[in-house]
Amino acid sequence: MDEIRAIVEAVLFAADLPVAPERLVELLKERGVDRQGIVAVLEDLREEYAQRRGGMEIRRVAGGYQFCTRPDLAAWIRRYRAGRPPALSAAALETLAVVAYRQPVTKAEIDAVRGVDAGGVLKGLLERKLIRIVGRKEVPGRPILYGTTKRFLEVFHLKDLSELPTLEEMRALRPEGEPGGGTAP
Amino acid sequence: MDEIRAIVEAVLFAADLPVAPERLVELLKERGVDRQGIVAVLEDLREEYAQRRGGMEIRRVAGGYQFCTRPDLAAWIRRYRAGRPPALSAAALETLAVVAYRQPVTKAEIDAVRGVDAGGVLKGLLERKLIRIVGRKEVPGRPILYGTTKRFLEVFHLKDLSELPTLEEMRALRPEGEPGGGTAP
Amino acid sequence: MDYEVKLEVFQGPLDLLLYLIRKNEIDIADIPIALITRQYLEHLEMMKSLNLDLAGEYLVLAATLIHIKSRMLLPEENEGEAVEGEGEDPRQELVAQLREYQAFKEAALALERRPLLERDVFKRGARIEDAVAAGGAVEEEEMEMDLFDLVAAFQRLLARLGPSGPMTVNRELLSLKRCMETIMDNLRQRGGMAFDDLFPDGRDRRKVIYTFLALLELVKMGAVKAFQTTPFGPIRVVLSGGADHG
Repeated sequence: MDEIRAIVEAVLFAADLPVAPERLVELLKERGVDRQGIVAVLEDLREEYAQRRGGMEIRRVAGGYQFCTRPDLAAWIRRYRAGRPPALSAAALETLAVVAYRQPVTKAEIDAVRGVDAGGVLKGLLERKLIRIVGRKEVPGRPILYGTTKRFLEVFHLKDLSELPTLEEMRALRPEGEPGGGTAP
Repeated sequence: MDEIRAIVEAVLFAADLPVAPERLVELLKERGVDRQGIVAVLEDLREEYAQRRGGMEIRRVAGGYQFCTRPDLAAWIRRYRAGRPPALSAAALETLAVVAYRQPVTKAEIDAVRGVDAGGVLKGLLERKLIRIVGRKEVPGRPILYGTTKRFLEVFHLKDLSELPTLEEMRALRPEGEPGGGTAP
Repeated sequence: MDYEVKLEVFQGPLDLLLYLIRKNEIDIADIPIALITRQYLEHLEMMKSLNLDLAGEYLVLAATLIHIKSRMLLPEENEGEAVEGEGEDPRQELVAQLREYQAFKEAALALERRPLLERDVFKRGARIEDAVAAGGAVEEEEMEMDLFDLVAAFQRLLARLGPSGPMTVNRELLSLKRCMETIMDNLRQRGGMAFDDLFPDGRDRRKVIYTFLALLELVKMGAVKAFQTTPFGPIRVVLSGGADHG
C-alpha cells in the first residue's frame, strides 16, 4: 500500500471522531495532496473494506470518515462486551427530533410541540452531548436556544442535517396500527 | 470473508483491551470453533494486515491480540492530534466558570470559591487568551482583577456575555426523574 | 378489546390522545370528541388508580377536550356543517397540534431506526495509547468542552460549597494535605484507579469535597493525571509518568 493511503488509514483508525478530509489535506499538505486526492484515497479505502466484508467498514458521518464495526455484527460485540445498548428513551428521541428539525429552538417551543415539560430530557441530552446551547432568542425573556451537535450526527449516522428526512415525508407516513412507545429493541 | 473471521475482526476492533483467544472460543462456542481454530483465524488476520502494510496491524500483547497503528506511522498520528483544538482540564474549566460568572474577580476570590490555589490555572488561561487582566480592585494591596476575553466568547459560541446561561436557567433543567413541580425557588 | 393490557407509558397527553385515535381507527381530522373525551378521562382514571404520576399537562388537555365538547354541542353547529361552515371548528387547533406532534413522533421513530452508535455500530474500543503503536507520547484525548460543561462546572462548585459559603482556609489546607497523601498512597499501590474508587465514603460530604479538591490539586501539580475518553464515561486516575503500556 502506498504511504499516503497507509497514513490516512492509520489516522482514521486512531481518531476518536470522524475525520474530515480537510484535516487530512492539512496534515499531508507537504506531500502535495489536494482535497480531491484525499477524498479519492478515502473512497478507495471505503470501497476496499466494503468489498472485503470483514469486521469493520468505513462510514461517512458528521462531515467526515470513520471506521466502525459492520452493523450486522452488532449482536456479537454486545455479547462480547456483555453490555446492553445504551437506550434513548422515547421522550429523549422525541425531544431530539424536535430540536433537530426546529433548531435553533427554545424549551418553550419544544414543550408546546410535545405537550409536556422537556426540562429533564433536555438536561440529559445536553449531558450526552447530543444537543448544545446555541444562543438566546431575541424575544422578551431571551430564552436559551438549543441545537444539535456533531455528536448527534455521529450517533445517528448522518452525514449532515440535510440527510434527515423532511417533516413532510414524515407526515406522509401513516403510522397505521403502530404502537405508541418508541422502545428500543 | 467468512463470518467467524469477520466476527473475530470486529471484536478485535471494538474491544477496549487485548482479546484473549479463550474469550473468543467462549463467544463462538455455539459455532463449534476450538482454541486452535480461533488462534488460526487470529494469526491469519495478523498475517493479512502485515502483508497489506496499511495503517494498522494486529499485535500480540499481554496474552491477547489487539489492533494498533503501524509503529512507523506514529508521528503522523501525533501530528494529526496536535492539530485539533486543545481541550480544557477540569480545573481550568472550573476556574474559567468562576471568572465568567463572577467577573471582574480577584485571584483570592477565585481561590475562596474553589478551595485551592488557582495560580497555575489562571496563568494557563491567560496564556490561552481565555481570560485577561481587566484592572485592579481598589482595596488594600490593589489585587488584579480578571475577566473573560473575546476569545472566550468565540470558544463557547457566545455573541456576548449576556448569552451565558444563568444559574437559574440551568436549575430549571431538572435532571430526569426528579419531581417537576412548576414552582420556581 | 385489550384495554388494560394496552396501558403503556405515554409520552404525554398528546401521545395518549394519538393512541386513542389510532385504537379507534378514527380520522384525525374528524375526531368524535365525545367518544374520545370519555376514553381519555377513563385512561386518566386508570392511570390514577395505578398510582402513575399524572403530570398536570394531562389534566390541562382533559379540560381542553371538555371545553371543545361543550362548544361542539352548541346549537348553531349542526352536525354535517360543522367543518365547512363559516364558524370555526372548535377542534381545529387541537388537530393541528396533534398532526404536528405526530410528525415529530414519526421523526423520532425514524431516528431510532438508524444504525445507532454503540448499539448497531461500534468505534475503536482501545484507548488511544493502546491503539497507537510506539505512541507513548500521544496525549490522552480530553473531552471537548462546551458551554453546558462550563455552567455545569460552576453549578457543581456552588453546590459543593453549599449554603454556608466558602470554608475556612486553615481547616481546608490540613484536610487537603492529608487527602492528597491518601490519594498518592493509593495510586502508588495500585497504579491507576477509577475516579469513583477514590470516594469510598460517598456519604461523607466533607470527605468527598476534600478528596475531590485534593485530586484537582494533584492534577494541577502534575502529580496525577485524570482523564475521560467519552463524555460522562468513567474517569480514570493514574500517577503521571508511572503509566507505561506494552
